[in-house]
Amino acid sequence: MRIKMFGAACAMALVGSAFAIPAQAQDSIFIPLLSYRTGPFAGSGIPIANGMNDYLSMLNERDGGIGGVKIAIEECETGYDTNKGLECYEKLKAKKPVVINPYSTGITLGLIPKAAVDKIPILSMAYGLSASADGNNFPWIFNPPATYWDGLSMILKYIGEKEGGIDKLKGKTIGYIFFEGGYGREPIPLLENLAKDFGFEIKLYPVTAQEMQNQSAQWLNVRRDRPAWMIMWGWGAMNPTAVKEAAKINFPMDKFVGVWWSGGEDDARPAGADAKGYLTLNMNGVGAQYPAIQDIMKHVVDKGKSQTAKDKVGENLYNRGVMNSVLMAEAVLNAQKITGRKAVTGEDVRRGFETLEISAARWKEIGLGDFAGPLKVTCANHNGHHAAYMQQWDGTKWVKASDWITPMTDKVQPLLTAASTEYVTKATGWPKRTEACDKAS
Amino acid sequence: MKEPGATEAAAREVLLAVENVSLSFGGVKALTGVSFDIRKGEIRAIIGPNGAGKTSMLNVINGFYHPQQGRISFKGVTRNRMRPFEAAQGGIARTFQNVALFRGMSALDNIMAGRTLKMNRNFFWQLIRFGPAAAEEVAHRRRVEEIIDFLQIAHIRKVQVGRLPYGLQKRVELGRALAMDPDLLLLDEPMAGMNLEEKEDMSRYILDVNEHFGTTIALIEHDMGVVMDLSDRVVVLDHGTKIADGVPDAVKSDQAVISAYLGVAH
Amino acid sequence: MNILYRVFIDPFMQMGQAPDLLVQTLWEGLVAGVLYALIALGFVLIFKASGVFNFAQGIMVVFAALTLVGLHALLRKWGVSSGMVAAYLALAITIVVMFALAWCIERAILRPLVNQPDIILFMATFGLTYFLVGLGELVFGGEPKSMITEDLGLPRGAIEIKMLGGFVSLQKIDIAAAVIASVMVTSLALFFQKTRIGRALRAVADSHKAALSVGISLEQVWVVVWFAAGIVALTTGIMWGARSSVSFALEIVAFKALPVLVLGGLTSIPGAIVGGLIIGIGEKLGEFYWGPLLGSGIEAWFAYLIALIFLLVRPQGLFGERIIERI
Amino acid sequence: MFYREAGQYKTSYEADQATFPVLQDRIGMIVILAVAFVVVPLTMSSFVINSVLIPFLIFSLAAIGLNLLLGYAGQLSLGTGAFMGVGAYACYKLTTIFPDANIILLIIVSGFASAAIGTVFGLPSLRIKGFYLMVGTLAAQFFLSWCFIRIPWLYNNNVSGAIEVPTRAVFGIPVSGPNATPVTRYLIVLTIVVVMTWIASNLVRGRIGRMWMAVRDMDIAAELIGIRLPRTKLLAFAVSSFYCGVAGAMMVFLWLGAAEPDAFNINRSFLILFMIIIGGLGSLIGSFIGAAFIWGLPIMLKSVPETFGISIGSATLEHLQFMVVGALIIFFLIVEPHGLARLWQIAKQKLRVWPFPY
Repeated sequence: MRIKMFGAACAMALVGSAFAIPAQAQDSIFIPLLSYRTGPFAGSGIPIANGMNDYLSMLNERDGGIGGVKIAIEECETGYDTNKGLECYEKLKAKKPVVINPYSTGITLGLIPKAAVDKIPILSMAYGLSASADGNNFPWIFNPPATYWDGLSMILKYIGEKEGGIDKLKGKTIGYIFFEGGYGREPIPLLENLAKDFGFEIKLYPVTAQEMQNQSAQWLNVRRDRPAWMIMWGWGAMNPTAVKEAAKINFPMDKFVGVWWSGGEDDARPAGADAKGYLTLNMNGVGAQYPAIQDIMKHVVDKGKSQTAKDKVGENLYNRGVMNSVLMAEAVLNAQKITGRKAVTGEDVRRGFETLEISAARWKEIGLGDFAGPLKVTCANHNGHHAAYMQQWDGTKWVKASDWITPMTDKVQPLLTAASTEYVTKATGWPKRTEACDKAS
Repeated sequence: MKEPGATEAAAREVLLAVENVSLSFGGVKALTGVSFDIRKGEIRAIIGPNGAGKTSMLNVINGFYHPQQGRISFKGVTRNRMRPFEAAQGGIARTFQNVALFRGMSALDNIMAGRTLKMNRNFFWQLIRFGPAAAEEVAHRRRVEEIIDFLQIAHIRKVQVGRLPYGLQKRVELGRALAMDPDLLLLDEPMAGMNLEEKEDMSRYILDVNEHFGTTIALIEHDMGVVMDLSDRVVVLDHGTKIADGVPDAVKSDQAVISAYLGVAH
Repeated sequence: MNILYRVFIDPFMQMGQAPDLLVQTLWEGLVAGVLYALIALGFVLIFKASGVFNFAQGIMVVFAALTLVGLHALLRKWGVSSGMVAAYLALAITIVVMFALAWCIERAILRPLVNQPDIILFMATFGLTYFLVGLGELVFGGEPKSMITEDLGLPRGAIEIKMLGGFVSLQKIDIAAAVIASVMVTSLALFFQKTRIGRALRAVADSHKAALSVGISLEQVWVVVWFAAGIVALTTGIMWGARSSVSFALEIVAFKALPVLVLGGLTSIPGAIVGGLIIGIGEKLGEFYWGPLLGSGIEAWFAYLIALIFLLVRPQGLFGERIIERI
Repeated sequence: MFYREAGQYKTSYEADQATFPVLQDRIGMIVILAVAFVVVPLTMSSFVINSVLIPFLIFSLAAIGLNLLLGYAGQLSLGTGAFMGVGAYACYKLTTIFPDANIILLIIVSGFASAAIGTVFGLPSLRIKGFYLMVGTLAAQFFLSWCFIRIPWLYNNNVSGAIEVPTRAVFGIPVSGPNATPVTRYLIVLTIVVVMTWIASNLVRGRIGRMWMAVRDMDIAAELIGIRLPRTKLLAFAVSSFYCGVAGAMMVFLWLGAAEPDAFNINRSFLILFMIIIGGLGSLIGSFIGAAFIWGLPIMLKSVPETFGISIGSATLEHLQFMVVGALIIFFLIVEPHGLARLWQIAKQKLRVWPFPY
């Protein structure tokens, strides 16, 4: 019996020591990165994680951090699995992170209620809960630069333009192929509204997680229904398969448009020349020509301090990761300005985000001129509903195919407000916003 | 030894009557037009060479196989398609040629499982195992311990039966059948694979069961000595048909039986 | 009434109105079925010989394809100038790797676990799955890779046949898949019919003990069978990889083989093939003609439904041996 | 020497049939419960409670559910994840319809929804067995997953397609939602798990448990001693799904706080299956040990390099962790195919005779 007790005590001591977390020195800013370099979505997760990591490392190497304070970076592997993501969060929480990037809709949803309690802002850049754009109800959540609803309205604007006016859509059929889940289903209400408003017909083609690589039935349906345009909300292995299948049924690739998460190089590359003409939205520049990215090359990649292969630097999703890190770095910088403190906390960075503004000039200053559109987040509007542009696959790489397209805010806003109110009413006892607003610095 | 009882038995009421039963699998005939009866309180043996259809006969009796033709009446009730659990409810218990114990359970649990039908505290009492359910468990445990004592297997009560030697497994299986307090006990080769000593023990248990509890027994056995000693009446099957039926001495001298066992061509 | 019409009449009218689409659907079903059958074949081979329900077959597909593509890239980097040479060299090395894998599995898993209950062996293959996922990602990385279709000399593009008032498009790679699959099945059948080791395998499948008693080495048979399953996995990996890309998401195709397997019977090679075709074609027809009634996307469970209905009629599968209960 | 039952005579069948017939086991259990109810909430960090203990307990309960079905009644099912989902969605609907009802009660009640669905999907077990049945239950898994996405009513038409847990208070203390403290949630989970484990142990030791085991070990013989196979099997499916349903409801309401349909996918089913096979089929303690092993091992492994100050990329660590977990699964199966619970028993046996070898 005593032995059993002793054993139990030993086991507990072991557990305790394993979980003992070293106290975080206060002379650095802790930015954890939830990433997924494993699992079925690793293909998209790896470049994003690399981009995020490398930009922050570059700031450390080149500038000694942000405002002179070193950034402590720690990756935590989620495998795109919500449970593991929450585990990461709980573990990282103790080290006082100033911001969290969940990088999965599921994890974001799990963290949204916790953010206000734990005082850690969440940056879900162009994913997560669209309704969280409403800063009055979601003071701790930020999802710039655009929501999925914005994205859909931009795609329809583009389609309208190509058809010679949005009213020309009347009587046409538009197909929507999507990842069966919250992410892919979210745009449907707006799509239905727009279909009513503009008089076009929609056809839905869901793809379940198990069927991501087996879409021949969906595309046969497309062949039967002959939609004039196809819109895709895909992720992971669903994207390259869809592109290949579209080519297989001779669907005109220049009438096939994906959201910004369907625009990785690896999504189009397996189909190669067959994918020529395929369009996707994008919010960041592609390529390594930007000075800041050259700095990453110089200070990080060339010195062997990165996991990135040289030829992958500057790819679309890599640059998406860079953009994500720029937003964080700018928010931290803002927070330092507002509070006058160098080692900022999560609460400070929340204020930093609420006053975030990156003008074209500022982008240039960062070394990313023309990389992304000007971006502004306010107290009430945590998204900004910014413009995106269309990029097109030329057989080997992405090229810019349109100007910046602004979303149809009038169509999106009512849905957004409704969704935000609904979330708050359903979650009884949702805290009222108590955080004061700062003026833009 | 049992001869006087034989005539006595013939006068008792019929517990089970098999009438003109035929059974076939696909094209293979296992039983053809077999009729016999088992009377209350007797020990009835079913013998015959390998493949004679003895086990099939038992399977028909306790509802595991359904004969294509013929009728079976038990306690005066005739049922055409009896499910095995209905046979059990009616009071037919059974042991098997190749021990069919619940290998993962202890000897005690195996025998307790034989009491399943007798236990009737509902599911919700079972959940909390308190009051009526616990009392019922103890009451039945008492009966099971009697059987354990009777079979002299107290020492292996809590041993998983899969690990027991064959002879003891056979005994536990008998215990499980006895736990059902059956009216009719079917024993399929209860002594197969046993040494002389074990056979003697088993014979004594069978006789004791018959005498003390008054249980009617039908048994299949290959050991002719055992059969002739134990049974009141014998029915002989060969190639699925009945070739003889009567008291052991009569059967022993029956020409058809002798040729069947010696393999004389028909 | 309307529902009945939409379920029982409308789909058939559609078939009649657009026969070219019907033919196309059947073809897609056939191709998918061939690939399902290939995965199921890997399962059956192993189940027959070692009684292991090998869940790792799915990851073996990924692992084999990754090894092939990874080695190809490596060889090119090391200066093999011709893609074709590199591809076939990589193919040869991959085959060796699959053999080594089979040998290791026999040594590390099968031999120590011989005579354990089915469920334990089943579980062990999960351990194997975890291990191979980790190993594969560690060595080759998690990024999706393109299959080296051209370098392997596999055809690209499609043949379009004008027929029945429309067109039917047959992907050359799909035709190749069907041909290679049938060649593979035939040669496996020949191998098991004609060679000594093949006869040994059949003996083992019937009874381990009997095989041992006539001097057949179980270990040898197991290595051969797992190796054969590895080759089947490699073929499957190449074909699926060519259809989309080579990544760990491919692992889920193993779930596609399960209904095929029970439909055909766990121990029957013809069952795996016929089952694969039934599931493949049934699933595509179901999704295409009846799926829209339920808002599409029913493929995820439709195959299981088909299998379940078959099982309720024949609990041992189409070609499985009839289970006669004895006591 | 310390663990010895010699001298503890049982004078009644009641005593022999008690939950813990051996004195030392009784004391041990009291100590464990005292630690779990008192020491842990006072000493453990919120990370340990939130990410280690709460999920461990919830998965243990689900593992008990599957163990009742597979370990005791012998029916191989891979629908666990989906049945957990049914519980979670049922609880979500119930708390939407009755916002003022006690959420703990609703969690339990939602188990009944799961039990009903589980019984329906248990019907094929009347006809098919073994791996064939396993594939049959996969139909339930995939079909129910599909329903969780396809029936917007289930998630109250939320645009996110996910369940978002509202704050619910019991006696004025928030129990679910962001304001519930980890300790509160932990204590509720612990209480439910302890009570349901006790109930499970009652069931398996009584008539019903024997009926299940009889069906598992030899269904034909079971039928011949008067057990009705269909009822017994379906009862096993119902009880098992009840446990899984409660575990699923707790998973969303007392642990995750929000859940996408993906939380109840096939991988969840496999995870629970691993737990009971590694822990020990037909052993309630095994369910706990298995859950601790499968859930705790990766977390421990992750912290190993950190403890020793080695820095490895998070991805590499994950890959290595996969390999180690895989290898350990195989290793433990080889060492003890009957599960870790059997090792525990052997250890007890050794203690009993210590210091003598036999």
